[in-house]
Amino acid sequence: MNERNTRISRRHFLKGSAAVTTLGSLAGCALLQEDFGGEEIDGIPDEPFRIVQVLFESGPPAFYGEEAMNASDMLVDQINEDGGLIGEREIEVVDRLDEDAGPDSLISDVQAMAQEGEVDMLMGIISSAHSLAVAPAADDQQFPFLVTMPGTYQLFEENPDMEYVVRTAGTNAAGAVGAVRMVEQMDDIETVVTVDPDYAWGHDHQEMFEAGLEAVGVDVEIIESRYPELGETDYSAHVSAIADQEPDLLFSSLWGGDIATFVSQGVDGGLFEAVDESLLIGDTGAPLLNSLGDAMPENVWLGGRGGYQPNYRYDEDESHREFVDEYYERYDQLPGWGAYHEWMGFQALQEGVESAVSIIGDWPTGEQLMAAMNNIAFEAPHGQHTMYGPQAVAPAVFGRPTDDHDLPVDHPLLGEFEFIEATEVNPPQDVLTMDWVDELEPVTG
Amino acid sequence: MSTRLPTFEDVQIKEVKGAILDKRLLTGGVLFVALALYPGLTMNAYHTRLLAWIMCFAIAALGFNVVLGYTGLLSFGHAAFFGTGMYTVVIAMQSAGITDLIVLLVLATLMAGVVGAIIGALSVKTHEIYFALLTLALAQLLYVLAARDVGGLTRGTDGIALNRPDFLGIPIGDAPAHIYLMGFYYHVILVCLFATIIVLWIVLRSPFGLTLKMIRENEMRAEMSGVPILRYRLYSMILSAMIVGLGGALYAVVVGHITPEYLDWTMSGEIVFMTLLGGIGTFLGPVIGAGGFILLQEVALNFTTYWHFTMGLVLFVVVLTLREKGIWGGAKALVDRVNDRRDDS
Amino acid sequence: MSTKKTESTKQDTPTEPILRTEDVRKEFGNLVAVDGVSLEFYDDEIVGIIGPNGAGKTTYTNLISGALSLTGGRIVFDGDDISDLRKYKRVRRGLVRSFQIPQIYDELTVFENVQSSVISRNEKNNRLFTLTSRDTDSIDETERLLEMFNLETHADEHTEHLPHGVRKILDVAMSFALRPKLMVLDEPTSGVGSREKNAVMETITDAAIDRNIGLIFIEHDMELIRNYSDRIVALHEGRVLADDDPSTVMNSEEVNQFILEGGV
Amino acid sequence: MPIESLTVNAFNGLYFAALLFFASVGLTLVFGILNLLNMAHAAFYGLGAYVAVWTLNNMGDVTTSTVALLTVLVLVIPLVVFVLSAALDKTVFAPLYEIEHVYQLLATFGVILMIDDIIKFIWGASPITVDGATDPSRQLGTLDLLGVSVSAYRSFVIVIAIACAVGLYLMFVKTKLGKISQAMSEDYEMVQMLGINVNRVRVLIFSISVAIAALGGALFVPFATATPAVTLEYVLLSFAVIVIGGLGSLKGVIVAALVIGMVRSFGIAYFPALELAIVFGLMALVIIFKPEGLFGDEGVVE
Repeated sequence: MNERNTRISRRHFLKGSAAVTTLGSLAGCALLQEDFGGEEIDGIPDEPFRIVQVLFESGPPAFYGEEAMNASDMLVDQINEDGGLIGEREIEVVDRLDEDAGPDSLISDVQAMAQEGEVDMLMGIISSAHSLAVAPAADDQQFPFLVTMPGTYQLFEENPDMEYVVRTAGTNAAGAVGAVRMVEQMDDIETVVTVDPDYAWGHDHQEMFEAGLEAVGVDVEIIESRYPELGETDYSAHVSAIADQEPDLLFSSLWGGDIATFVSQGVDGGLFEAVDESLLIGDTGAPLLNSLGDAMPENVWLGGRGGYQPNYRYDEDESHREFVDEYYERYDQLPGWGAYHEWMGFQALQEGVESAVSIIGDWPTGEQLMAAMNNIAFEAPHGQHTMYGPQAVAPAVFGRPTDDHDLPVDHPLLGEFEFIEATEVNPPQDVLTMDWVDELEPVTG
Repeated sequence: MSTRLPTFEDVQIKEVKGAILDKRLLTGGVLFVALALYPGLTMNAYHTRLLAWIMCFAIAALGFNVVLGYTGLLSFGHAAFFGTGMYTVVIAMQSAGITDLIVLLVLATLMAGVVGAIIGALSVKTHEIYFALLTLALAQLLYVLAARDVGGLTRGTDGIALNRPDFLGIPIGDAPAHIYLMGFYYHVILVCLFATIIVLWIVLRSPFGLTLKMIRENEMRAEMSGVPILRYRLYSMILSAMIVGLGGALYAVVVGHITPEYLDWTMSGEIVFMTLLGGIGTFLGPVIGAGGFILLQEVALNFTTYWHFTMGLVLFVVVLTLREKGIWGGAKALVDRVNDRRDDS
Repeated sequence: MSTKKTESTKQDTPTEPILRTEDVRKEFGNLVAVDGVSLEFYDDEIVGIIGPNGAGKTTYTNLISGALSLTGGRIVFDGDDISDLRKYKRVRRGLVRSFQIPQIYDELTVFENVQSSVISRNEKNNRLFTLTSRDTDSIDETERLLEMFNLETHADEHTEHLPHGVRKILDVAMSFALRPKLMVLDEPTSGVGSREKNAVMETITDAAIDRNIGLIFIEHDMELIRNYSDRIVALHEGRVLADDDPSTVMNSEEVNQFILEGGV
Repeated sequence: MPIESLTVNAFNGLYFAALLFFASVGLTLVFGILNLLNMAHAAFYGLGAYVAVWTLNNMGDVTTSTVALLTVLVLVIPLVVFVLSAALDKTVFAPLYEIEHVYQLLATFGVILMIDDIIKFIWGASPITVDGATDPSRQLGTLDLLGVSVSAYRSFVIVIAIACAVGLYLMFVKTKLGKISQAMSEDYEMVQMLGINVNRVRVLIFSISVAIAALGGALFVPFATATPAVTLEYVLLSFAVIVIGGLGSLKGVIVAALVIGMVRSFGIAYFPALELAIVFGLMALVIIFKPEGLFGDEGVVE
């Protein structure tokens, strides 16, 4: 107990200069890097690298949590088969916290973990609102937190000084601005109806989409914006109202079970005959196509912040192919966005540990590890997944449903992929997202 | 805690009761000192935060029990007051630039009282399930306002982050989170809890408290004794709302980030759950209930993914076996029985 | 037995009546429950109301207490029109009723039950920061009332398990604690064993005379009515059938025809 | 406003009203006749949805005939739940009849939490949709209603709801069980004194009520998705329905379900911003201005 006290208070004392120290030590060590090259690394702790995950295990978004859990089980097994992180230290998921318990409980758990010192890292989280509450708390506790899923652009803009938090998911700007870029390329689009879930995710997307359209100066009018409740079970009233308007384009950031229900009831209500084109950007991919099957309309674009579609660059990218195959073999279904996000998280972790160890020649402290995950890049289905500081910048990828694919499932997947560079859909480092969107430049050429 | 009064016929009884009261005061004093010293002695930040969390909800549950236990009204809308307390603090800090903790707490308590007056005025005419559902519906409308960010103050479901308030002009808010909580804020909550307990203890034994019990026990009789019952039910709602609002305001700083979820009816359900678990028929039951609920949830969460089931089972069993006694009243009854047996032998 | 029985009938009393109902009516849909009842009551008399079931007795008392609103007519109490006054305000003016089934606070002690009435009468309900256990005024008065109604021995008991007769007395004591000018009692002895009935009535009437309180009581027991009333009002089908001293009413042919033979 | 969109919105409203009717009619009957406020009632709606989606997705190998699928939804699942709920009535719910409403609400809230986790334990937390092959809603396609094409399956659900309402009405008016039930709603003790086996009536009424909720859940799922959130959503909705309609009134449930269904359908179509507030606003208004609900002071079938 006493030892812990002194540690906590000393860490507090040092907190102000933490960033300087970390950078200093990293830089200093970098100079010495060659001295350590090829040598055995000392100081690798005997016990495994202990992760606690925070995911929805119950409540409406739990399906996302389930995908993430599946993927992480698989990835941890894979990593451990090769000996663990840098081939030396195995990973153990020691606990999973149910996000449904709410931020009170989560923050309290973070505190307990920080204090007991028996966990090396917190990983996951789905809800944007929860991330905004838990991430600063983890940072206060100087407890490493690898945020893998939520998209709110406010996370680092509101808490710019967090040193113990990185996020490997792209922000929702990528999806929304990606959609703007898609509209720029479309012909004959004059009227748009937006349908977004009635919470921050939905409102943020709608706002960025609308502001972006205005900024790039396309001649498109959003004639109506709808916000169905999260977890809505009956969209038919929305569907018939939209069908009535016959807009040229439908934009939606509905996700998970909501988008499946919406599209299915939309098909039933003739929605996709009434609109010419749809952009469904709420982290939608294989699970949606699986549940809709043949009923999936073809005049839609699916996608968003990242190329997380099983058959996107499946042949070209070996690691992606392995990930998809393994996942399919293990769970008899194709990975969805929750799974991909988790994959990105584990890649960042591996990469971070590797780079930290190679620089300091020793196993990194939590602080050093988090610092090492800043500004790295690693493989993703869409090519390089780059971190600007602690925040990943993802490109936008969209595709159209098609039955023409080689994967062993009998439902449609996407084809005709459109790839939009990360720099086209994310603000430059240190520019606030909404400021950037308001001044968005049209794509040249 | 006996609700009996000293009687006229036997002066000795008064003295005995006085002794009991002294004993209680002593116990309370010792408990207060022990709790006040806890963070400093153990330096355990996790426990400190857990205690702070429990105490905030203990205040809320005490306040809620004014309506349920003493006035006999089941409100399912108390999240409205808890959330109002929280949002008042954060909005006053962000929009009005008020950073003094005392001012913020007073402001939040008053605002919760205002919301309590509005919801109360609309609902006190109704009874039982209608009262429960009307308070639920009205509170839910408040939730919609916050979730849809009507008025642009709440930032919707993302919620708002909150800075640490200062105290009497001392910029203590700049202190690191640990030090702020363990060295200062925890004690503010502790003082507020004990102040709430003392004030409520007096108020519920005052003519006003007796009037609430009259309404609970027999509304018709109370009215036929010349009590304007609707007005007193409203007073009860306002008093209750203010205390719950204070709990919320205090909690806002502990959690540091406020979302509309604190206004949702499931939040009301948690407050009801806590109060009932502890025992609505006892004065201190709600405090025990808040502690029991939060600890149970923490344990169940760590122990099993099926923590909903565990909580549901506990609620079911407690309601069926202990009813208004709750775990606190049940424990007291058990102690009494053991003592009786000892006296017999 | 009342000692003032012969002194006061309305003909030879020069004082104002404490309560006057003028042509009061109550209709429930098509049913006329009270059909133009005009009566006067004085604060120094005990009036018994009789009538068969459905005669409108209870409806009439509910109109007086304000539990029901008038369809027509008006009610004057102590010189003021109280027709539209809320229930609790009538009580505060001194118009008090007790109930057929005792209405008491089950989870409070007998002492608290009575004290609550004393506090309400003093309109001290809004005192937040004084303890009732320190409120010597109300404690003293409560003690006196308990003594008066022979309830001292029960003072500290919770009322749930009290015998019915005691509950009845407690109910009345609580009404007396309100210092009414006029009390309306709905079957004060219903449910009380026949031997205790007289004792209950005795306690009530003694207290009323002692405190100079007018009494109106509904009763089915003709024996009690005859023994304790200064005057009897007979209701039938919502109208006043007779209103006179007990012997006159009891001997009236109509009353005999509609009420006394009606199987009461 | 074109006539077609009027028709479509009215149809949507009617369909939603049908679901609300299934979810809440049992709640009001159990309250009106047995004096039990069962917050967990809607959990059986959720349970019905899960049982249905699981059954449909597992019967593809046996048969995909529409008639078989519909039979499973309309008859088999309610029957299974009927038996289950009879067992539950004897065990879990039996002690609840003796306690005050407030405690009934809280104890049954505990039951919701338990049922929710049982569902999660069996079927997981992810939303489940009905496979295309065994989805009667896709098989049936559309039909023409006043010049508008509407889902044939949803029309079928509306018809079943109407049949169910008529059946309940006839049960109360024509059968002995119904008459005893009505008498019980007015004077429980009197019926008990007549020497009628009240417990048997109780089990029957409870199980019928719960089975109807499960029927609703089963019919709901082909057109929607089974998610763990369904239960809580319908807890609130069904309480809104029975309070607006008046506790214990069959007619009240029907009218309130129609009112909420229509207001919601047209409200969402023309005032989408109000969606979240519609049901609660309506509920608050009704309780404030007509606390006993639209038909609260009447008996079960008046």
